[in-house]
Amino acid sequence: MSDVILSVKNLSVEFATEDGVVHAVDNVSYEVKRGQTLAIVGESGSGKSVSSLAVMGLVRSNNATVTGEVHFGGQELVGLDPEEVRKLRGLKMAMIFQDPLSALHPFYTIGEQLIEAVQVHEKVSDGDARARVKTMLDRVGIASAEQRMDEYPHQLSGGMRQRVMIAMALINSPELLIADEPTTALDVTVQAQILELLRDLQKEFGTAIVLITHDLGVVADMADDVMVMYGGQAVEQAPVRELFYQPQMPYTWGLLASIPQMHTSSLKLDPIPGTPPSLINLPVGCVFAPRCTHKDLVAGGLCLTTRPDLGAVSDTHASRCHLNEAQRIEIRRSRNIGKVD
Amino acid sequence: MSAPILRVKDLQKHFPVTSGNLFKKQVGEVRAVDGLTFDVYPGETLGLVGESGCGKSTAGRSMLRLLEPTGGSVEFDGQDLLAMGKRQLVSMRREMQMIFQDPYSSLNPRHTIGSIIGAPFDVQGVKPEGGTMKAVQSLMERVGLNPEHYNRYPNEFSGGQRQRIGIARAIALKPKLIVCDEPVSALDVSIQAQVLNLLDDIQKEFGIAYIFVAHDLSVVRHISDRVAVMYLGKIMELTTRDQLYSAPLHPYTHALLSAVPIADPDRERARERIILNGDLPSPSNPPSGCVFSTRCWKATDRCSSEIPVLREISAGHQIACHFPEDRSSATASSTVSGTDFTAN
Amino acid sequence: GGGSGSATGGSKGGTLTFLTEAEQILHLDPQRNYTGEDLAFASGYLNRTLTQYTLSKDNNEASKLVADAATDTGTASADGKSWSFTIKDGIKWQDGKAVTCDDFKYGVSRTFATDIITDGPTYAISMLDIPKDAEGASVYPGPYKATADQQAAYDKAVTCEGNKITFNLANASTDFNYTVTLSSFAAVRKDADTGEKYDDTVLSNGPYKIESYVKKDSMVLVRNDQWDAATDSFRLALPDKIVYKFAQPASVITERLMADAGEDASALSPDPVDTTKLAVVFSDSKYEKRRFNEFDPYVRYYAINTKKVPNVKHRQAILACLDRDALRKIAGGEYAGDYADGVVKPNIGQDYAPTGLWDGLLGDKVEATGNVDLGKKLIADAGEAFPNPLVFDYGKSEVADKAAAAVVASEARCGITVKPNGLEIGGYYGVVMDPAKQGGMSASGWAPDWLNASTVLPELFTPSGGFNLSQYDDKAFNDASTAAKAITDRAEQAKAWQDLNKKAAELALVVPTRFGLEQRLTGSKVGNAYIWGPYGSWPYALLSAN
Amino acid sequence: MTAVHSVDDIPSAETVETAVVGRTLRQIAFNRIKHDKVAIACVIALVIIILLALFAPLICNLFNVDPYTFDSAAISDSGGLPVGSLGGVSMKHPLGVEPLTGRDILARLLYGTRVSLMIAFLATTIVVTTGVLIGIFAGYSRGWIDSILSRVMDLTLAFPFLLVVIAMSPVLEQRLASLGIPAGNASRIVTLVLLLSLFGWPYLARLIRGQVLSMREREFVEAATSIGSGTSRMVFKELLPNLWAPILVYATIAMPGFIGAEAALAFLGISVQPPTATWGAMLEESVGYFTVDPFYMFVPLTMLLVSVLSFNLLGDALRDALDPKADRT
Amino acid sequence: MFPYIIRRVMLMIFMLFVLSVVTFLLFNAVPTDPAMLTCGKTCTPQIVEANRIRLGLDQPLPFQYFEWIKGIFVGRTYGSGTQTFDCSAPCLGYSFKNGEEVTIMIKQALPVTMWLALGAFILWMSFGIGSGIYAANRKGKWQDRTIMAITLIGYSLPVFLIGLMMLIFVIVRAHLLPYPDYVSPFENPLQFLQTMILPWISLAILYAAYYTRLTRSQMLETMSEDFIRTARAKGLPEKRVIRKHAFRAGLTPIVTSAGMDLAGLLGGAVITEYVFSLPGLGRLAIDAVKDYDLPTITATTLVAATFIIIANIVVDVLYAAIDPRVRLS
Ligand SMILES: Nc1ncnc2c1ncn2[C@@H]1O[C@H](COP(=O)(O)OP(=O)(O)OP(=O)(O)O)[C@@H](O)[C@H]1O
Ligand SMILES: Nc1ncnc2c1ncn2[C@@H]1O[C@H](COP(=O)(O)OP(=O)(O)OP(=O)(O)O)[C@@H](O)[C@H]1O
Ligand SMILES: [Mg+2]
Ligand SMILES: [Mg+2]
Repeated sequence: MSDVILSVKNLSVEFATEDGVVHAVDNVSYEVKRGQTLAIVGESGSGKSVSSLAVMGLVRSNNATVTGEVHFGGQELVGLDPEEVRKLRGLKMAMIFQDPLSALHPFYTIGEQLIEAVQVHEKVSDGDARARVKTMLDRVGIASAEQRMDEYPHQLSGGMRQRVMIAMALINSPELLIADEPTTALDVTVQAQILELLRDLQKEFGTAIVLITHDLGVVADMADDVMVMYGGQAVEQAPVRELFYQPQMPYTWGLLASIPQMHTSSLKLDPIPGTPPSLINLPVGCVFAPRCTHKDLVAGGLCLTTRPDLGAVSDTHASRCHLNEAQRIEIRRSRNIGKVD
Repeated sequence: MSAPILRVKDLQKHFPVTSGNLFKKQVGEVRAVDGLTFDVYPGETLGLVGESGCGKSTAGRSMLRLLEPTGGSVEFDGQDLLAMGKRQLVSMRREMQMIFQDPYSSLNPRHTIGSIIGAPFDVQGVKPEGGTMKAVQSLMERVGLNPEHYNRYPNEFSGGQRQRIGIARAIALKPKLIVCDEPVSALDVSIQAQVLNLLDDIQKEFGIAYIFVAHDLSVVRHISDRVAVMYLGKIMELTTRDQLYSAPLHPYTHALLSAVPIADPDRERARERIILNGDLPSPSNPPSGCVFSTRCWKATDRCSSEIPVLREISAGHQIACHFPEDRSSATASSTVSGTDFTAN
Repeated sequence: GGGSGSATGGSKGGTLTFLTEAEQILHLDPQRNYTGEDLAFASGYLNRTLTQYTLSKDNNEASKLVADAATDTGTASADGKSWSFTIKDGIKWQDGKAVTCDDFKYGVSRTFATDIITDGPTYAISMLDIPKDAEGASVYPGPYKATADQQAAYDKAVTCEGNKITFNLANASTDFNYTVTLSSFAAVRKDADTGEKYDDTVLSNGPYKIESYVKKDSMVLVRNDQWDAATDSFRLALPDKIVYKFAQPASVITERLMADAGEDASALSPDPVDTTKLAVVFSDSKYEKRRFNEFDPYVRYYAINTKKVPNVKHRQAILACLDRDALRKIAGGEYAGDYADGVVKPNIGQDYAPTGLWDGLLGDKVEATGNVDLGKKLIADAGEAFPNPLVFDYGKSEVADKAAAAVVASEARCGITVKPNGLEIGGYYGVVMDPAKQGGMSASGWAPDWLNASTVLPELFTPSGGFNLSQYDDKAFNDASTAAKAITDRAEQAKAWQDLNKKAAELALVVPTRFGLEQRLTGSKVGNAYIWGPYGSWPYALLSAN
Repeated sequence: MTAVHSVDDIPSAETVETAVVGRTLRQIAFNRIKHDKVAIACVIALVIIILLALFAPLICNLFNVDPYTFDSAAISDSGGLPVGSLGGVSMKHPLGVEPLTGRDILARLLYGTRVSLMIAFLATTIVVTTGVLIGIFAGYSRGWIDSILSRVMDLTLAFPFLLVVIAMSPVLEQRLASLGIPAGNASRIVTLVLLLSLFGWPYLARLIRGQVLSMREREFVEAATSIGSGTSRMVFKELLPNLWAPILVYATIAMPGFIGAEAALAFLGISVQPPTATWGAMLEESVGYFTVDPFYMFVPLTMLLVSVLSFNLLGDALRDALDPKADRT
Repeated sequence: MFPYIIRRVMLMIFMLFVLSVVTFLLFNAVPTDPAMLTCGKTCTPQIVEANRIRLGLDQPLPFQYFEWIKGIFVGRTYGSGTQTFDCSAPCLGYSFKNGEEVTIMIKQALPVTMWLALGAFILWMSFGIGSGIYAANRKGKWQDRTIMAITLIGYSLPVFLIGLMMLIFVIVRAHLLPYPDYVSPFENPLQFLQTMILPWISLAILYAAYYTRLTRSQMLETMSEDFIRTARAKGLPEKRVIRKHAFRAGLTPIVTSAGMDLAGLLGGAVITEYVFSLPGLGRLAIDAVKDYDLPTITATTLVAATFIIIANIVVDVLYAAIDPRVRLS
């Protein structure tokens, strides 16, 4: 399918540490189409960032091993000459990082950093590059761009910095944009501005976006497809509406139930008990089983002994769970999760 | 209703901006908190919301005199807190506690949990029945920590557990008031829910009053009885929770509420949004007149010249705006999504 | 070979380089110069004195006088109280002006300005016939601040008639012409005198003049074209240029001379061979022709302060206990010299006779490693406890520190507690010459100013002497010494000095440790090098660079 | 219906146990050090050196040597070089003898180790204590106290260290004498230590002050205030325990620094008075003999190198071990 | 910026004033009588007294201090009667010991020290930074270990030892260079280089270790920063990431140390100057101290301190130049 710009198959990332091997990403596969948005959600430490860094070829520590396949625009990136991957970075695929202040170099002006991003891929005169940067900054809504270009990151507000990061990522009109929690550091009003901006730009350039976030509201707002990660694994993958309305996996349920709702009046929240698993000693069975309140419904303690496959619920929907369909519907109904017909 | 446990009047905290090496001189000031007035009653939760950097934490600290306020008055349990001497203040701290914003930095990494939770007993010279150790362990149990972990260090705990340690420390002496400074903003949704539930339970059990600082409106809605909305060191609107969420009057409150995304794709995409223009102005150089005027779509010349005072518009509903607007009906009639309200 | 060439050997030209650890020539000002090597250097190159010692490898020959700026070696009046010298014609300053009698007279007068002209010998003050005040200081304060009356007193003592200078002495002196070999009797021209600063800028009347002089770095001497070889039978002036390099690390100097590479072949050092390399230099035959091992003029001794250790038995005990063997080993063993038996050294000639100090003079034979039994016995005989602790002053250096350790260790054997007091060399004499600060025992060394014990025994052991570190003041000794000085028969005088030397030894006024030997090394191209007896120095006037 | 989760649903102890394998920084550091072969080697080397110093008299007795006895028999009479090969190594003198005196090198080395280590150890202790206390105090007080203390630090740092040390040693020694410490090695050591400390503390104080300034902003300090803690609890119980990492690292780097400083001062002739040996003094002397008796230099140099390297490498290892960021991308 | 520098300079003058008073007092506390040092071997109390008066040492201390300060600004006249001489401003005093104006001595010594310090500085900075970056990029590999070990050994060796060994091996034994003999580089550039190269190297060996380690740890620190990831995400080649982004970000502490070290050296590299017979400021100072030559001591101390204080200012200004977040107002 020519529409698919990024296709990840069986991606695994392991870190050898003094405490043991960290399975940060475990056999993750997904696809993103041009002009579409894939959201990756999951608890902190579930491997969202690492999996994206692996796609970008930015997992660089000595102790890391990356396996699997990453097809980007028809090219296989894993095992490719790092120099070739570098040439793609920033040009065809770009990334926005979580904390815009620490992600910008404190000692160079915004202009310098953006111009560098242009000139590294293209022979452009300083003047032209500057003009292009200015246009882009205007585009992401930075007022008086000309003047801002000569300022340093610390002189900008958080929202502006995030816009600069976005401008930097989009300056070479990449085909793929990975946004790693682009609004977590910002407050809601600015977050709304940024999301609006991303949406506009996506429309304009047809960029595919991988959006990492833990804010399900943002997901609901932005995503076409969603991947839920837990303990380094993809535990559920579905189009956005299906995920919210027909979630199939207890962890996803837990997530949805934990959100204090602005517009509903549930008084008591329904948190997931326990804490996320250590990625060194993953449970043998379902990674979520130790915290799952429904594991007893599955006969023979299967949840604790056998890891469920990422089973297809429909063409577009897959989840990892031993519960059968009837049980799932029953639980969702009883916990009032999603839309149960 | 009983007497308020805390009365805050015109509370101000300005940070000096200094320069110079040997002889410092003040060249300006940051008006982090610029005239807050409100009461808190026993057993109730007052939510304090606003954008990051609008002075919520500073307000919380100033109320407890962890920071020396620049002006105004704070009356705690009928006593003037700001007039107290150091001694008196120290003993007063038994009654008012704080839960800190950052569960990672608010626990001394070199102390065991036991000594952290036990510190208030130590410092205040309180000898609980059955010894400090026992008291600490029962507190740990109360907040859902394994008492056997008495001798562990904070870094061995997850964020949610650490926040509970902070909570245990705050409730150790059964205070009358706890200022909760964004106790959940650093946490994951699922852990956040655990902590919110815990706070709720404790309040019910001990009748503690909370001042609950947050920037997440859904969280505040969940826990508060009344809510104050802050912007650049000032209160914009203060009213009961239901009033605020159903019939807000201040344009800023509107914008805030509309910016919170809803975790439901259909409703989220159908939602009307107010996208504000520009960023929060610098508190060291606030706009003249109404501080929100630079981003307000309804601002007029009056707004940029005349400071709106916080006034009671209806029973228990205070607002600081020249042009309050009830959009609850408007919202119902408008189905436009993604409306871009811009200032100019 | 180079080193053993005859006095007229060596060829003209080239650059002669001196490498030294010192940071400067201690004093170039002739009236302040009082160290053997520097005296030899300055009079070899820069200033001419009335008389000089003969340049010869043979010590006896070398102790004879020759005329330099004077036409002969001087004439004494019959009563020996007045000496006159006639200055040669044709001797010029480096600026072309003639050197006159008045220049000599003026030069000598500077000695009296003791506040500025420091460190120099004070023979002019003590010998010239100028009244003294109650405290024994001369009434003449030197040329800088003399009133007309005071100046008149000096003008009476030193007179000029044409080219003839006459010195009128207070007491008869048979060897005043030896005294004037010292550069404190050399000429300084009044209009060139810069007082304290003259030390850096001396106006030369010798074969070379100063081109540059930077302390701690270097001094360069170039030929003085006003010098006329015809007037000078003393100096050969062979090298074209003379370079003095200061502040070189001792071990590096020796290494360089050993390596003998490049320009260093024409280099030598006024300093001795670094002790660490002695064994190598003196065992390897490749250095044979350019190494020297000679007695220097010094006697090394530890002066015992008789004010602090008044009991002669106690003093003797110190002598008996000392491990002189260890001291000698520390100083280099056989290269350090022979055990001394008094303050008069054999190379002074007839004034020396063995004193038998170590062979029973103290009551028993004393081995080189000491005689502890004797020491203990002497202390017991003294009738009083030893005045412990005995503060031992010495100028700090690595070797001196070790020696001090040896002193401490060996004296401890007799129950004498020595407290070493290492002082920075720069301030050493300032401390020990001050009776209030001097300890009970002070390390020192002395060389005769000329080959007569009159420059040794009275200087060291009488109050009128300039260097009485023993603080000794004994009427009988003083009288005997004054009498000995006046004896005109040299042989008889020698006998008197021998007796006094033995007496001093027996009184244990000093611990004589060594008759110093000195080892030196030159580059292979240096000609006419040997150790010249009178100053224990190089014969600067002869040295050649090729 | 919404299931009501009360506090009882909060994870039980078991799940926590398996979920969070947390260890204290101390444990982590210790574990890292344990696996660091270089660090272990350093510790062993240092322990040996310290033991050698502690038991110097015993060891010297064992070999029947002592640092001050002259042994004329062991050196040649011409030039004073040790008799025999390798600087006079023999049964009687296991590490040879000193040229000129024949004093035993083993004994001198061991006693020298005592002095060198003592000077370094005392100076380090004083510098660390004063530096830490003043640094914490300045950082914690802020305001004018901080300003004044900082200026004092600047001023102290502006003094040329060597000059003042050289010039001040006699003065200090005299003062000490008037306090009843007689001139001699005890007072020399005290003098050296005091002077080294005088110029050493500002570095650490600055470092600590910086740490405290940023630590003050951490909320646990505020939390301590909020429960009513006083200054002394704040300084000693809250702040100090968090400063061990930089202090430890600094101390391990400072020790060899002082050992080296002693050697440099020995070269300039202002260290401990002879005949007492120190590494610096031995080295300084032996340099001259390098060409004729290299073994003489080899012995103290090896000691110096081993200890300086060990302290430094250990300091590095500690820093790495205490660095929470180590081994993360 | 300008007001800032003016303020700093005023502060510097104040500090120098304090420093000068402290030095003056310190060195006047030295138990040796300077008047005595002027009178040599044939000394009598009368001469000492006369000299004391001539040199103004009989005056009360505050007056002496005042005279001295006056000398710096307007010059002064020494002596009385016919033997007076003028010491024109800036007169830092008159050295009784050397019979020379201190200002002249410092003028002669300063360039030597300056060249020595500068050359060594360039050497060690380029080596230290280069190898530090190299080692950081190969963290944990053998190249890293080797570099760290070598620099540490260089750091552990006492500088006098390095200097003397190089002198003996390179010059005396191998004759690779002529003997050190300082000339001004404008006079004889070749000889200047030949003289300075070994002193430069031996100083550089001493300092390079520290800068290698500092650079390495800074690089490791900055390489884990988020903005480095950003730079890579932009597609920058690794070399550029390291040079332009990582190194620049870690530069501040390197600049601080470099400034202080360079300033410290400008005050005199005592031991190196000794070993290589360079007539620099360090020697001047140490010799003065040994001779209790008060005017020279006070002046050299002040000169050295001035360098350090100026370096502080320069470092702060550089800070702001490197890091735009630092504001100088
Ligand atoms: N270099 C590394 N060495 C060892 N473990 C690592 C390394 N980098 C990441 N990890 C681990 O990999 C896991 C996944 O991390 P990742 O950053 O992808 O989480 P995340 O899902 O992005 O979390 P968050 O929402 O907090 O950003 C974490 O447990 C982390 O500790
Ligand atoms: N110690 C201080 N000195 C100077 N300015 C300060 C200080 N503390 C806070 N401020 C300023 O006061 C303002 C309010 O800060 P405060 O921490 O109270 O905000 P907040 O509402 O709690 O923000 P957040 O949601 O990010 O915690 C900010 O502009 C901040 O920069
Ligand atoms: Mg992440
Ligand atoms: Mg806050």
